[in-house]
Amino acid sequence: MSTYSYFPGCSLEKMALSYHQSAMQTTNAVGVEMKEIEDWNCCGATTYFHVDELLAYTLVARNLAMAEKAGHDLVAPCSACYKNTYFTSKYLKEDKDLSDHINYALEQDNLKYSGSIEVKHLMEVFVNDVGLEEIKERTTKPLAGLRVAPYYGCQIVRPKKDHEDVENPRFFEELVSSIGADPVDFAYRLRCCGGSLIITSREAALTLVRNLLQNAVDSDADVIATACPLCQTNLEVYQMQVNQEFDTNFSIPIMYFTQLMGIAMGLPKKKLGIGSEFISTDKILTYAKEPA
Amino acid sequence: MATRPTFSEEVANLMHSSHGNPLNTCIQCGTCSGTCPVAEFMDHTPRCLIGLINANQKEDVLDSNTYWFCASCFHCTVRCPSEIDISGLMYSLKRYSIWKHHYSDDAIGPVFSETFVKSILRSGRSYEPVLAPSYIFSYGVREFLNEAHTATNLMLKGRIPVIPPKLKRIENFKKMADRIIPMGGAK
Amino acid sequence: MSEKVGVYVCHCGTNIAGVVDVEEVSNWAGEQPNVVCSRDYKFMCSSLGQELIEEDIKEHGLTRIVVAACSPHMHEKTFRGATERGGLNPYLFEMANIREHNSWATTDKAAATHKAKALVNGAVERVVHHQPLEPIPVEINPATLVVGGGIAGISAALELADAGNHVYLVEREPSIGGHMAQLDKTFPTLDCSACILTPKMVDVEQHPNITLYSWSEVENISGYIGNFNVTVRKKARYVIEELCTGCGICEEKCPRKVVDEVFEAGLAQRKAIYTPFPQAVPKYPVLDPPNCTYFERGKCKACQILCPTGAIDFEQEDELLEFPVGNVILATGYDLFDSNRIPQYGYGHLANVFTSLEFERMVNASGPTDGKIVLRDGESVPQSVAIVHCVGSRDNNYHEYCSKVCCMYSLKFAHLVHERIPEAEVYNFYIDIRTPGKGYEEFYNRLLEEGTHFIRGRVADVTDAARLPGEEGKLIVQAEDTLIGKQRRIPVDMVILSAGMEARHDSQDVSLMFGMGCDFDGFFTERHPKLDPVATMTEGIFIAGACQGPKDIPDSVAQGAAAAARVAGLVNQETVMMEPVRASINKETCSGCRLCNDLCPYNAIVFHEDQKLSEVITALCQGCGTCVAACPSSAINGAHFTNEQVFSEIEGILWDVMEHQAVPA
Amino acid sequence: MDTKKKLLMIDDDPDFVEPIMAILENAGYEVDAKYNPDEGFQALKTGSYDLLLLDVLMGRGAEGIMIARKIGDDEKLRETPILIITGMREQIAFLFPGQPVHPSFVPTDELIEKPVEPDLLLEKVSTLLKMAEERKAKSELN
Repeated sequence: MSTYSYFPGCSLEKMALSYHQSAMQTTNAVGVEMKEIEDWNCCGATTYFHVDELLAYTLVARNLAMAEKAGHDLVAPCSACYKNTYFTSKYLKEDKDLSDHINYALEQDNLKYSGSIEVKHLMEVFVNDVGLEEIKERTTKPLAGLRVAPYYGCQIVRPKKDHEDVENPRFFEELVSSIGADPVDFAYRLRCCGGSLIITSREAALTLVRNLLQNAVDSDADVIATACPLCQTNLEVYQMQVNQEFDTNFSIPIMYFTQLMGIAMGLPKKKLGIGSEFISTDKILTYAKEPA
Repeated sequence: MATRPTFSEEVANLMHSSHGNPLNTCIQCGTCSGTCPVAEFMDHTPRCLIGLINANQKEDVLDSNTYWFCASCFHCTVRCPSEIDISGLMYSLKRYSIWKHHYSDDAIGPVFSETFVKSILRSGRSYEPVLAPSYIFSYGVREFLNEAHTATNLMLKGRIPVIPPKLKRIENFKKMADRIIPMGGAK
Repeated sequence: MSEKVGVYVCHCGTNIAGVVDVEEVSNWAGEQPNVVCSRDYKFMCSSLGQELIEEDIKEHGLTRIVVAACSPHMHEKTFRGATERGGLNPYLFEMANIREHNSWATTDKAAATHKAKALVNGAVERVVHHQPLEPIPVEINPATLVVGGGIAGISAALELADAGNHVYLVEREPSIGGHMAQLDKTFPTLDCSACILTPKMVDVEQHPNITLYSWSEVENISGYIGNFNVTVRKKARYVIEELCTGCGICEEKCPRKVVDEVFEAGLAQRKAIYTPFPQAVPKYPVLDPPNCTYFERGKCKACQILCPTGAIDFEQEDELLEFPVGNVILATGYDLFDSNRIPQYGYGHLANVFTSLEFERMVNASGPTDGKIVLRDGESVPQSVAIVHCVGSRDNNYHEYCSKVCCMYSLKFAHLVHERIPEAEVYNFYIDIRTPGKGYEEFYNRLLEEGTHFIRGRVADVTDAARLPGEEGKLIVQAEDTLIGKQRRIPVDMVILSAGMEARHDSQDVSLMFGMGCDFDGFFTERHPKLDPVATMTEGIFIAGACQGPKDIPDSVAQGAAAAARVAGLVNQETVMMEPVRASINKETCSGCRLCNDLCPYNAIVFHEDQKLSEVITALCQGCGTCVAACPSSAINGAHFTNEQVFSEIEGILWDVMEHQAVPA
Repeated sequence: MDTKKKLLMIDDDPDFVEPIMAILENAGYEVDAKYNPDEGFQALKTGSYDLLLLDVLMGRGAEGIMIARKIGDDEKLRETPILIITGMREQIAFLFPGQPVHPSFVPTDELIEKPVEPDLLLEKVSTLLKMAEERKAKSELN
């Protein structure tokens, strides 16, 4: 059984608790152990970089150091946490000066980060480490006929330039296929949801959410699947506000990919956190059927 | 002897350790602005902002709302044909503006950043309810009601924490932050 | 016996003098043993600089010359000339590179001056051990190999053949003609590409001095200037050329259709046995076994049965041809940038996004749509067309360079759309319009008059995801209009991607085979970018056309002719003098171990069984030194790179460290 | 006279550097300025300076602290007295509900806050230079 150091991030504590629950259930189902990093702290989000990048690196490095101490690669389910952690780890590995300074701060918590671990997004664990074949095998109730818009968002692929293909990744689509659902051709799959703007520039953020929802509906999607708590919140919680602002009547469920996986694996919906959403997912659940 | 740096050099100094090419390699092609999801809300497009920086138009740059609209989606950065880290530039300008207090009193961006940082330094993790008051009063009545309604719904769905989270080793955590910015937080 | 060395330190304007204290270096050198005269001078390579050396040799009786200046690549020949005119053997000269290896590599003046002294001292220590050498004359075979039958190769071949020299023209595809044969009209004159190209192709075919091998590739080349040995693989055509009349019945009767990805850029079909286009040269068709029903299932043979002259031969095999040539011209052309590599432009995903080559074929009167501009459905006429410049060019993520031709052909496309669909709106999205050529800017002005919309902004993406009214069912091109500083979304029916030029996918292998250089982008490296653009660092190997860098037709033609002129010059000389930097084996000390025999990359060492000795064939030796280093009994001497010379240079360079160590003389 | 003391100032704000340089130069010091931490540290390593005037908030964040720590780790550079001049409290102190900037966390000799009183600046500079000389004399004695 492979083991990872799991860094849930602040959102998954409450706002996106269902992501956390479904992540735990699905990883467990495929025989992967997620050991939550003890006493982890916030990754600094994007806002920390506005004030002091060195401090932001320090925050992230504390989590990295604890994961390293445990001896496992770090896994983040939130795309923003993932991006921050991935790049901090990369910069610390590349820049000795920086890593000396950050480690000087970490001393205060009796920690040290030497850069010996990798940072992965939760989806990478499923796609690359567990493998789509394995997921297919564990799928007992394939979601045949369910049209899923795989919404990558930004930070799961960007600005990671050495990624297989920043402008045309296919792994999310493949994952959706592996649980028997149909990935729809979703033109906006890599566009920004305005996540970090929802508070500071509401109008801009709601416009982006509207465009995304419109495109998903135009491509006949039954559900938008996300891999990030900020995207989920923006697209779902603010759907109502979009409808009011733009006189639309969107009502499309936004689910975590782990929730869809869980359904397809026949896991109980309560354990996947289904029920805390604003937009009903009842229709989605009806697709899960054992193959005839 | 030292020659006084131009504004463009000041920005370069601010980005001295960034990971892309320097701003003066910009060919003004507009890929960033064509790509930017929020370009229509900005008073200057990202390309134009780089042009203004390279032309030392300090006031225009600092007065611009462009960098506060940047959503950190990194699409411009990965597409830039000159490999300029445009998102990194936006971060730099946000820092510059916060450090120099060069923003208007009703600007939400910097106020939010400050509130957020403060809250993390206090407890180690973010806690949504404390973030709200800082910006919510700047909204119009309708937005305010919408926001309040949304918050109530979140609360009912159990998606907002009631008690702020706190690290166990919060004292160490504060001391750690103090080594990066020694402001006496640890006493 | 002590030598009299003259040292000359060049300023190279401020290139060297801006960093190195040349006067100090010169004064210091003057104090070194054996140095009798030392000077610094603004430009040593100028005629006055060279005369300085000549006069000093006569006046001071100098016996050795050292010039500290740029790279020997640049001016070693120049100063050897000056040394010779002064009355010395040209090999009694040594060059110290204090520019590329020193002043250009640092801004630290003190360190640079110190290093210059070391390099000069190394050269002085070395040059006293130099020996006079005589160049080796080699005869030149008048025949020339031209690789690549595009417009550059055709031009080169015809020039040489017209001058009375024999040419072997080797072309990889079934027909010569290259990319130019695929084009419709050429900018800025709009003459028909085929009309001006076909006569030249026919000339090649009919020329008594040209041997054309199409559907063939160079497999191997050995030898050296004047005396190359070429092996060409003539791929099986399954058509007996001597019997084929080019009547076309086989092609007509072949039941098997396949998409023509090469000549028709995937827009039309061809047969399994085919000539790529009606004017193909040579006229013989080619059979393509993977797509042939007979090769697949053992049945059919329609072509063989119906061929009136019995020219189809399913048993035919590749042939290896060997022949000697004196010189080689490489004109291997370019590949088109693959638009699939920029997914956000939608090519391969959105039907009505076309590449420039697809559009060229479409507007060609003899192309798949008979010259009609239509959408992918084959019938709808676009009412709006967006032309996207700089696809794959001027972008560090793909190619940093400008592909040079795309602006002009994009303008030509816009004109052709206006011409064929007068009511259509045409949008050109550009970063800069580059029209540096005769009549090019005038052509741009013409397009402005024709009402083309020019939007200055590189396209961010092309999508079919409609958002605003009027976008339904269209392709939306999103870009910043940088002249007004606003993001714009232009809905159009058709998008054409002006893909750039890139080096041939296998240019690296080709450059290795011919023993010449290739730059980071894969283009062949010329001897000098300005003053010697068609020669390479390897004597006897020349380059022409887009294999050297992006180029349009006039430039390719000019380079083809230029390369031919260079070859003709050498052929006229009949002999060429070769560097005497060669290895030789001392018979007394050779143990006959044969270690060097296999190591020599040029097969220049033979073993005499009777004497149990190895010997270097001077003409084949390239002076690389591999054998010298490998010989266990130090029996091999590399002229101009003797152990004594090399070690003295090293010790000379390390003068400041050596002083402390009391090295025995 | 060549006994002029040589000072290096690392600060990213030209509006601040200019008047400070003028004050110091009028007082007979030779002053070099570098406007980013990289160039500043490089200059410190290659040049020989009697005193360093260091800003805190530069580039990515509090990089002045990073330089001060690096200097503390370097046996040779450690000898150079550092005077930190910072406006950090003014700039981001509201984020750090504590006391004024703590010089004791980094190996620095003195700390003054922007805006700077010219007299105070000159006094601190000369005191630090004197202390450094005494320290040097002492270590030579040992």
